[in-house]
Amino acid sequence: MQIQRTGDAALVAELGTFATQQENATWQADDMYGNMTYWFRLDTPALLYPAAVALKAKGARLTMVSACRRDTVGTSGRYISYHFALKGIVYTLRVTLTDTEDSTPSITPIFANADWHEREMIELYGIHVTGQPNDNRLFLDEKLDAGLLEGAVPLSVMMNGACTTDLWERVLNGREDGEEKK
Amino acid sequence: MSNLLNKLSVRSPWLFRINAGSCNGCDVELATTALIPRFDVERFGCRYCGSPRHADVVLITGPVTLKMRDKVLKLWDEIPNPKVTVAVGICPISGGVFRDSYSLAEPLDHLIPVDVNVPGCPPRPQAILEGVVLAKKIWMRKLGIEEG
Amino acid sequence: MSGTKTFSMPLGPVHVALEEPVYFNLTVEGEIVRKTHLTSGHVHRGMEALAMRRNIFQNATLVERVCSLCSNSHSFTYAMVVENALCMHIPERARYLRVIAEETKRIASHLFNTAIQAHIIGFHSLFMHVMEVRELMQDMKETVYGNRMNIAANCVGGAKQDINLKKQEYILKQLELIEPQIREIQDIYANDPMVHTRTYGLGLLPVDDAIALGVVGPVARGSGITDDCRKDSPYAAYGDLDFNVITETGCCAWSRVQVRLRECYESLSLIRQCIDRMPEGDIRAPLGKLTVNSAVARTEAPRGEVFYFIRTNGTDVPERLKWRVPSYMNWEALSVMMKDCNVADVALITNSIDPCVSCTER
Amino acid sequence: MAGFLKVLLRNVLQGPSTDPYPLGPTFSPDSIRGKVVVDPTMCIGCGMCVHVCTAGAINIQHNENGHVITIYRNSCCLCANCHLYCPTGAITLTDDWHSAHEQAVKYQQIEQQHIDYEPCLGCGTPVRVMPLALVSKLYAGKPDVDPEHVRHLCPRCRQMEDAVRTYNLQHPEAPASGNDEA
Repeated sequence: MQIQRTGDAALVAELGTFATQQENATWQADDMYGNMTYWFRLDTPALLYPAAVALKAKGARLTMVSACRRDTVGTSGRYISYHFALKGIVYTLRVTLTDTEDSTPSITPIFANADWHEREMIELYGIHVTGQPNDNRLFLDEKLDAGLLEGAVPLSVMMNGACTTDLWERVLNGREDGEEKK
Repeated sequence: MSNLLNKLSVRSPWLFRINAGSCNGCDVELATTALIPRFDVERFGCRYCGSPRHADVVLITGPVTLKMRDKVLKLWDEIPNPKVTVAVGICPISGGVFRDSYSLAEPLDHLIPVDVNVPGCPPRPQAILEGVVLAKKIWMRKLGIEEG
Repeated sequence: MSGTKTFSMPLGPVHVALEEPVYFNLTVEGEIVRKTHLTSGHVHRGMEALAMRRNIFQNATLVERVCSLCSNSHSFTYAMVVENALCMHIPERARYLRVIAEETKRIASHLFNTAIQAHIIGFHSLFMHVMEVRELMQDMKETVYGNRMNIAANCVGGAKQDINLKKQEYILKQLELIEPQIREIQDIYANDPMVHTRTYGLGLLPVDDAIALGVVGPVARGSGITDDCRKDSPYAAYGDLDFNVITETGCCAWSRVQVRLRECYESLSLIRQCIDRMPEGDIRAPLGKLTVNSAVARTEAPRGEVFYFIRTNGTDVPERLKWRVPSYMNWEALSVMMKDCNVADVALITNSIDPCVSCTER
Repeated sequence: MAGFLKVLLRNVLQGPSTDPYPLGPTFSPDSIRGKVVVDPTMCIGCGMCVHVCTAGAINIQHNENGHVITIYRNSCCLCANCHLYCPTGAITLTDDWHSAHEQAVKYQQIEQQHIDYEPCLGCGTPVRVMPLALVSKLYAGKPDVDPEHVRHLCPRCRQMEDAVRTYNLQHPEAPASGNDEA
């Protein structure tokens, strides 16, 4: 019953030309329903732009961009995954940022819906996106610092523990403190 | 004179709701309770109003995000006294599943005095109705009138 | 009014016509909207950061609280992405159970959006009627799953609870009750002069713009784009079930509501097929091996495609969990739809994309 | 307009659809997830529920004489994860959905069970008496085992007895004082 659904061979080959330098730079995996996903580790962030142009030419749609926190990925470097969908198949381009190449090109000119994703990346992760003109905050309150999830601040400090600090103490003592505030 | 007004107004507390960053669950259930004939909160003389200045009972949903905090306080401040505050859902009561997030302010009762809690995720409309009935009782107590 | 002077008009964040806190800054010229600027973030709860501090079992519940209207789609896609990362195969019966939960939520969600449209138009009796019909679905969720909104149907590896024969009969009975009512509602929304005049041709999103902006779900299908994850990359039991992808070509608010209501018929049929064909057996598979892996998963939620990305590092706390909700893609389309519309139509157009602020802001 | 007039007319004929609650009975299915309760005869204090609870609503405190499990209803999001993953089936959800309460009793909305330990029949160390149902299941195929006796043993004494029984060994002297692992 199960049918294997694979991607566009020409497109996979073309995207493969942008991912050649690292070991295991391209790989593929399917889920239990036979839907294939393709992954490409791009050689340099700058290659994102031509790769996006190739995907656009085939009629792909940008579905999501996910950035990673520097503190959790360790030595492998910080990467950003750009997920595209074409005819039900997901292609993921992975851009690795290094100390010398710490910015990624904006692909908003190619995919209009990249705008929000890129702004979110700037806001929550403090990633430089060259050519992204819109610097309005998307989600974060002005009281919070940009690049919040980047993890420069230790998590325990960043997360305000307002709710938990004394919750269990109160619960276990059955404390009634509703009245005193009125 | 004011006593007479108080006595007359007991039959019709006006409700106002504030979404302080809720996931919609409690909000939708509030809308269901308020607006559809099945649960019909108007049976108790309660009615939803669009302006905080008319309100007597305020229902607050959501875990109070930093961005909503000042807005919630401002709206709450505009409601004339005596008012009754109802926290709907576990989020405003204790932070619920979102507690410890960087983007939340404090639980509601650290910010303003809360009178009634209706826990649940979300509470079913019947439970919200119980909360509203309880809130009405407290409101009458605050006005110095016993339920007759 | 002179009509030449523009001024800016704030709308929200707490506004009667808007269900959720969102803040519009409209540049208007007389009654006509020239530019829309949107400020969001009131519902930003920092959920992705939370998800990276909780384990994979806790996250199934956490993501369900992204939004209560499409709650099931989140736990569904989340469970799928974890299963992909752990290379798990879920039992056959669980695949059908998942579809039943998803389609039940879809009908309730579509009816809610449709009802709110009547509310904004000011057709209150229709609003109340649709909401009362939706109550049948709510009762069904409460009876089968135990909660009216967050039904907690999915867990990593399968379904949380089974649907026994008695519950199956109950579901079929409820569907029997609701189907004629939905047909009636669809007819009213299609032909009632009040609804038609107010919504037909309103909030136009031409096909080219829809493609450029990458809109998903009923917004895309209302503009004639045949795009549905359930067909493109079948998951759960969708590959074995018969259903049609509904499209309309009007590109307007009316078309989008028609897509939603007609989709309800497909959902009804899907639930019936599931109950009919569901095999006996386990409903949960044991957990796979936690390794270092990346995976993606996507499903078709009531509002469109939900996309999840996970990266695991061998522990039961994900290194990265990221999701993108359908409304995230559809918000920007509002600036196209609202171009030169009347101020009075802003709420109606906003509602036509079935916006979900809490989804978008997480 | 005719379409809706038909609906209106029918609704008028049907009469009010209002649920009489709270002045009368209401629709309330058995399967409703209302309140979490703990069965003290089954809870072994393993902490699985704490591990899977998203809202952090469960607290287990161990002391030398037993453990206390507390569930704070004002944090509980009723997801039933604890029920699903509880290895002994000690946690269930009732259909009691009446939850509204005044602020004064906010911290008293708890489910709390004290589970007392009893001395091990072998060595005397305080030990959690195993739930009878669990023991019966574990020793289902062994009619020579007395479940009532086995459930009052500490894990080490139980292992010892199992070994003695399995290999028909001479029963060694039970350790005089407690064991280190327990």
